[in-house]
Amino acid sequence: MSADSALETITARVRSPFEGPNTTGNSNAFWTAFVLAVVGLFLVPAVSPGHVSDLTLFMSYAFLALSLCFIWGYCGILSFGQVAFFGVAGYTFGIVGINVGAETGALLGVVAALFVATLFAAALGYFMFYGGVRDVYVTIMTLVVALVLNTFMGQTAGSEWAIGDARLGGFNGMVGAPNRAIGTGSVAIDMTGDGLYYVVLALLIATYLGLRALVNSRFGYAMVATREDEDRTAMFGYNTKFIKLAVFTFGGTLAGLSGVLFMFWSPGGYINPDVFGITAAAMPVIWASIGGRTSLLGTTTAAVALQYLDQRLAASGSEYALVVIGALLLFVILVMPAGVAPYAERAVDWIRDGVSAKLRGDPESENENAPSNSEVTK
Amino acid sequence: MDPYQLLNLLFQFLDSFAVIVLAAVGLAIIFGMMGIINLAHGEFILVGAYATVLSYHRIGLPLVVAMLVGVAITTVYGVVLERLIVRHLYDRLLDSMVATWGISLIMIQGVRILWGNSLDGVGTPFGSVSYGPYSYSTYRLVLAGIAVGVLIGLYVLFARTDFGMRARATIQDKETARSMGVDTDRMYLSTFAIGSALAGLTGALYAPTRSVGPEFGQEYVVEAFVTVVVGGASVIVGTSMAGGLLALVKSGATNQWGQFIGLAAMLVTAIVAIRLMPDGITGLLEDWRRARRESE
Amino acid sequence: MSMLAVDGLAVSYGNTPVLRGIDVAVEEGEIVGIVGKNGVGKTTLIKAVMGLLEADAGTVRFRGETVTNPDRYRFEGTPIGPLAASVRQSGLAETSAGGVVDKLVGPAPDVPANGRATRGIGYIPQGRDVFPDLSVEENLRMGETINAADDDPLYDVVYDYFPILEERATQDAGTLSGGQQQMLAIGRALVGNPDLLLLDEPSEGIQPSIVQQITADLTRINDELGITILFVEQNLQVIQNLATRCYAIDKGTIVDELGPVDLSSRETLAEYLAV
Amino acid sequence: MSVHDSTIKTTAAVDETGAGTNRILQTRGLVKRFGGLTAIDDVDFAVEEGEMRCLIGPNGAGKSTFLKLITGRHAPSDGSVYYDGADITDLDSYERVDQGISIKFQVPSIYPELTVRQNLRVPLQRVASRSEYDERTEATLEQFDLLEEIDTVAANLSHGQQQRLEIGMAMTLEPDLMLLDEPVAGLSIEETEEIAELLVELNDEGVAFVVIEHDIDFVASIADRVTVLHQGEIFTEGSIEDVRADPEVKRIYLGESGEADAEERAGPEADH
Amino acid sequence: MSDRRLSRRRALATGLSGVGLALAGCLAEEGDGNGGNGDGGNGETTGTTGGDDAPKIAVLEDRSGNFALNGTAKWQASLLAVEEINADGGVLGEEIEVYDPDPQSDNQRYVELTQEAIVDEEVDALWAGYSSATREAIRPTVNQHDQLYFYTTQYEGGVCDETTFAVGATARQQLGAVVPYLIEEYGPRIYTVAADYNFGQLSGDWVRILAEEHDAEVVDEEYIPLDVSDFGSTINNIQGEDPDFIMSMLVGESHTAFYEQRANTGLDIPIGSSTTMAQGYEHRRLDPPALTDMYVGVNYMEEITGERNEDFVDRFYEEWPDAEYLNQEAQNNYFSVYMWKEAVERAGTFDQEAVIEELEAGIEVEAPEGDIELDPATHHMTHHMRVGHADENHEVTFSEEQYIEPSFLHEVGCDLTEESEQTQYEPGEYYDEA
Repeated sequence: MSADSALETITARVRSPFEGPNTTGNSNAFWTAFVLAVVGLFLVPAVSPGHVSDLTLFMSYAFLALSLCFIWGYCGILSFGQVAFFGVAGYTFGIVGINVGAETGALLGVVAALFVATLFAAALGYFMFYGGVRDVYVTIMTLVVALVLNTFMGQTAGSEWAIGDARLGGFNGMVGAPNRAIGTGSVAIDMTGDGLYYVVLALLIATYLGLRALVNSRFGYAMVATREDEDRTAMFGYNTKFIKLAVFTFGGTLAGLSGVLFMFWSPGGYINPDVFGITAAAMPVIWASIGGRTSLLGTTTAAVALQYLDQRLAASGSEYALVVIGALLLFVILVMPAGVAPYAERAVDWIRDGVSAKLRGDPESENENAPSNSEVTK
Repeated sequence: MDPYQLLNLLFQFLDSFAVIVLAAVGLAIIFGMMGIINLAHGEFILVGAYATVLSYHRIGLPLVVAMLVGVAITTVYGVVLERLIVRHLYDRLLDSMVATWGISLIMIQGVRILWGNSLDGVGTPFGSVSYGPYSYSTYRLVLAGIAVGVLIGLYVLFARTDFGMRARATIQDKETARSMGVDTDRMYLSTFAIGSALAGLTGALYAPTRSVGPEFGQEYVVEAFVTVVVGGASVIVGTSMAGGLLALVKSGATNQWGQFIGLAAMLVTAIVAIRLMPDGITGLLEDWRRARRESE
Repeated sequence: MSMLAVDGLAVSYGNTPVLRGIDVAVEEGEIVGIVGKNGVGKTTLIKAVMGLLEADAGTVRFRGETVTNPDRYRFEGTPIGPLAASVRQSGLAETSAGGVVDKLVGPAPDVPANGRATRGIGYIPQGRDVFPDLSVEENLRMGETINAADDDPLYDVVYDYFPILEERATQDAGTLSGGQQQMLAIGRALVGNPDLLLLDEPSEGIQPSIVQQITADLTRINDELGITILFVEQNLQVIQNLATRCYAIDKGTIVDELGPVDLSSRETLAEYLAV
Repeated sequence: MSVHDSTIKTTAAVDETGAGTNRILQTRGLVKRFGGLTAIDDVDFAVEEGEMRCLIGPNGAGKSTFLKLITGRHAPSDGSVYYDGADITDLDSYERVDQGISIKFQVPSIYPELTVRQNLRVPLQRVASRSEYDERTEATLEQFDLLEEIDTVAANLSHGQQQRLEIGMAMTLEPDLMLLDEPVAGLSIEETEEIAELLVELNDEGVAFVVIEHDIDFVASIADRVTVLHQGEIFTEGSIEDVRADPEVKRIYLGESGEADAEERAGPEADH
Repeated sequence: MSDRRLSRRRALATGLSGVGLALAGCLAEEGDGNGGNGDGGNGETTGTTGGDDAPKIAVLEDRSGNFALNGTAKWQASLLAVEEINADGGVLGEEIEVYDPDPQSDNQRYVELTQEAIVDEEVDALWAGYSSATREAIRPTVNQHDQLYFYTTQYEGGVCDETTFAVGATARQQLGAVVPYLIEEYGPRIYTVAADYNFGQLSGDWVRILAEEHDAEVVDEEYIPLDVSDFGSTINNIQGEDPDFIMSMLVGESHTAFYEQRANTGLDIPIGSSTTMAQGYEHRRLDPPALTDMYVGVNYMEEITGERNEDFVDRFYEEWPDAEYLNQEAQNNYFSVYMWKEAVERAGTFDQEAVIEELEAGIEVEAPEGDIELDPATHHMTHHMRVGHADENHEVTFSEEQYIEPSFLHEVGCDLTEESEQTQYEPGEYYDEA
């Protein structure tokens, strides 16, 4: 009994930074399921090698989804142009990688890509938030930025559009970023196949947990408060412009990371201006809306699930594939306005209540499953 | 620059102005009055174009009649969609974007399934005006006239009629408007119908100038959104001023440095305009108006 | 026949009941107040009478016509089996073959807020809520529809009461001061010559001098135009100066009815305002 | 400006109050124009440390605007704001909060979708460490009689509870100067009395207040001094008794004679 | 590759043989029903012959999105070829399965589906993509797996890749047919209007090279972003220059508006092109006289005369009665499927390396456009090039055929039989004029 409670204290302590009212899933049951899911994902290459490549790609997109969830769901900034940072990072990775070459090129490429994406987001964020651009205007402005990049990169076909050895390639895209391995000197990590899969998966889990900790931290509260009421929050002494800038900038970094991981997946290190297009730009918004924009896990899952579904429908060759996707979006928005996550959570609660009702007489287990709001903030 | 080239510039400006205004005005009404961002706006234009071309070719109606049919069908289509879907999205700005994106996907592919990848073209009427070595499509100049006419018509509708007054009251305070006897539900429906009709008109008018296929509407979307945002809250003033500004930049830059620079210049202007005028041109005008009132 | 009769009105927000069966009757020509402290449901009552909130139960009758009737919801889908034929004959409902109520034919369905306005109820919301970007004149024109008898709009009367509105006719209503906006809100409801005026806290946020003035104006409107008034108020002075009769409301129910004698007693009133 | 405005100027007693040593807040020549409207016109105003000052005046007199100039929500068109002797005119809102100014807005401005606990956490985490959160949250809620509602979503609180919560949140920051915009609007008499007691208690602890309020009885129950604002200018300043007794104030604002306010009817601006 | 096949097809098409008719009907049905899952129904029939090793090809062509207009016919013609082959006994006695998802004109989707085709479906040959951007998007994947890949669109040229067979006509072949012809007919002053991306810019380079070779001059050139559809300023610019003819390498639906606007403005300067009519059948879709005096260099159009082509067209429309047009690329898909079959049969195996070896040994095809030949060194085709001309009623006539080799890659020294490469050469690197 005492060993049990000691164990409980330890798990509670381990869990506590990741929990709080700003995230859903703050119970033992959730974490058990989470650990099982992670274990399941680690087993995929062994169990179902056919899904590794697709899952790698979709999980790379998940960082883009997380970036939007972070800035939109938690700070109220709806960027319709997160792909701008994705694409800028991808191109930067390619340009640096091609010029430096090999594993070192990939390493420098990653560093440079994240740096440039972050800087770009910071510059754009400063331009917008310190200039009083708000709400839906932020949304449209970010979209226009992505479209400008789309237009611009599309016409860089000529040989004059080269940075060092890297030809931008216009509409046809840029090819040849070294993406098979990353490292320096004699140390290199294989970034193909299963190797890449594990890298992306580990990063995704780390990012997810990191964001959970972040949104439940002091800064997380400041973000949420800014989302809820910017003026009020400023009157508690928070520099809300800076908070938005910081959030947007970090969102840019995450989107950039997504772009970099995409480049590692992309066969031949290929990228083209479609990444800035309006279709690409809409995808993260759709993931977040469907998954539930205030749920990190919901958005991530929606990104992977929707990309998978989308691809399967396309692979079926049916002419109704896009009709089905469109209808699904409509259905979710009309029937589940806050996205699937809150409903999923409610369904889980309902099932759990049913189970704990059956287990009645065992107060221990009931206690454990009780809504953990109060337990969390302690 | 010789006078002929000035005339070129003027015509190109009018041409851009017409495209931008006609593409944007329906969207502006729906966005400005109802807080719905209709990402399927391009597909409303598509409906107008398809209805026009199909009734012209398959039924054999005269072009003008076919265009009216196009407008009518788009209006009906808008009304049906409003009843079924859009009215659940009022006051849900961002959700409306995702839902209408879904509508857009369904419509583009639906049109493709129903009528294939392309419709037969309808020739552009009227021929051209010649001046010196140059000529310009008369029809496209007529479109500029129609664009101005639409703006004036809307101004009259919204500023001078009881309907317009009620519509504006509904936007400002829906609940109070209802308690003043306004059937706000019907008001929203009418507004959406007007927005749809204007989108249909755009489709009908441009069907003879472009190749009509399922992606027809997509060509207008970017310009429409940029214009609406640069224009700001007031539909008519905002759309015409933003249309004027963007058309000037686009046609001027295109004339001087080619199509790519023209397109890029327009987008960059939009970004700068939003940054300098977070409430759009209308917001800026509002400040001027207040300042003038002060000096009186 | 009462001008306004509210019977057993119940309204809730989500699962939280706010009104739990309110009975109120207002006779023609009366000025009736609803008093009670904050959060007891006064505004909810006014809005439900106006039709801006949906009632869960009970009815609102205006000049004898039932404008709200939540009961109609209860019968749809109800199996009535052998009674089906007689129900159908009664003309109250359509029934399907299985003896299930498909559609209620009568009594009349809910009249929405705009329908109640056109039947002659003028509404002056809490916080005035003039249309800020409409001109003063347009704001008044918006009120023309509150007109059961299709009389000519009472611009002369309104401008006589509130001359400032005529002076500012072309100005945007949003540029008026708070007191002027309150005058506009009253003028707007008045212009269509309504039978009943509903006022929601006319004194809130208005400086005391203007409050007194508006109180006097309302008395005049009632006196000269014979318009019945039902108002919600927390300001003790306004209640005393304006009301001929009062209902005290607490926790969603009517707890007392106050006649002139009670109203003259500051203590009795204060009790209900600060229960 | 009309004739009687000049008489107002003579009755105004802006800098002749004699106080001058411990001013926590002072404005000099403060002007705010919105387009054509001059909302605040050359206002010199000062509050002593630990003072309880009430600001009254007709609607549209510029009271809320004035508060927003002090908090930095609006930038003044002209003039300066001093806090604790330092010029804070160019500081951002949040920087002024760090100096010790706190505000409660006119419309209850809480975070409606967050629980009471989460609401309090926002200001709390600026001044307390994680381990103190629960203790201090409960202490504050105890003080503001909201302990039972600790896990209620703020939108579901009653109006009075929301008002109290907002004051509680503002007080959490332990300000030296607290600005309250209509703290008892829409409250019952009982609640109003409670708030009055609370403010007096906090004031006794040394917090200076600037309170905008219409409820003259409430003002009388708390104020050390009262400033009357009219048409963007300081009309008069003094004890509540003096102000109440001032016939001009009665005429423009209190209106106890019950006579019509001719000026308001004709419009306050002099251009008619 | 023999007359035997063609005669059998003719029998099916005309319904002379009762058995053949029944078979054809059955196949057509299956083809229709299988639009969505090409491997579904066939899986069982081939199960008896080859089990999991049944030969399979991937046909990734767009049936939705931007390029559906071009891609649909490519997909239809590929399936037609496969069905004919299967009806005729298959390849090496085995029926061919088809993996044919719809990439929806999305390059990212192409990459995913190409991977799936190669890794999961283990296809023996791949046909994929309309635009050169698509080709470039999937070529790394193709190269990574040494996948035999047929790219069938007419394109800018220059791809020299060991496993890729670019069987469409190149810019040099098309423009080489039409530019000299127009210089001869109308004069030496050329105005180039082209899509502002790789294809357009390289084609513009080729116009300049060809102009130089024929003592003509490009007086100005304009590159138009793909989503531009208002050409007022472009038309004014052309009028200002008053060239002898215009070379248009405009691409996509937006650009089609240029022709409408040209006609409406009364700009009657003739136009040469490598992109109109043969792919997007503008002469059918646009209202005459939009394409008056449009000259296009093509290796195939539905309208070319000759019994072999008429027969092909009949079979195509019998299989796909709702098809909109049988374009140049569709023909390329069609003949290249037969070309692959021939190579497989010569190799006696589906093994891709062996098949490529056979292809590189030189192969001749009786294509609907005429008898053509694969150039082993460059993996390109020697095509029958024609200049198609549309009159004011959009009636198309063809000038005399020329047999043009893919010479550019020879000039740059691409010889895949000698040296493995995976590059794309550009004219700018070899010609001063470009």
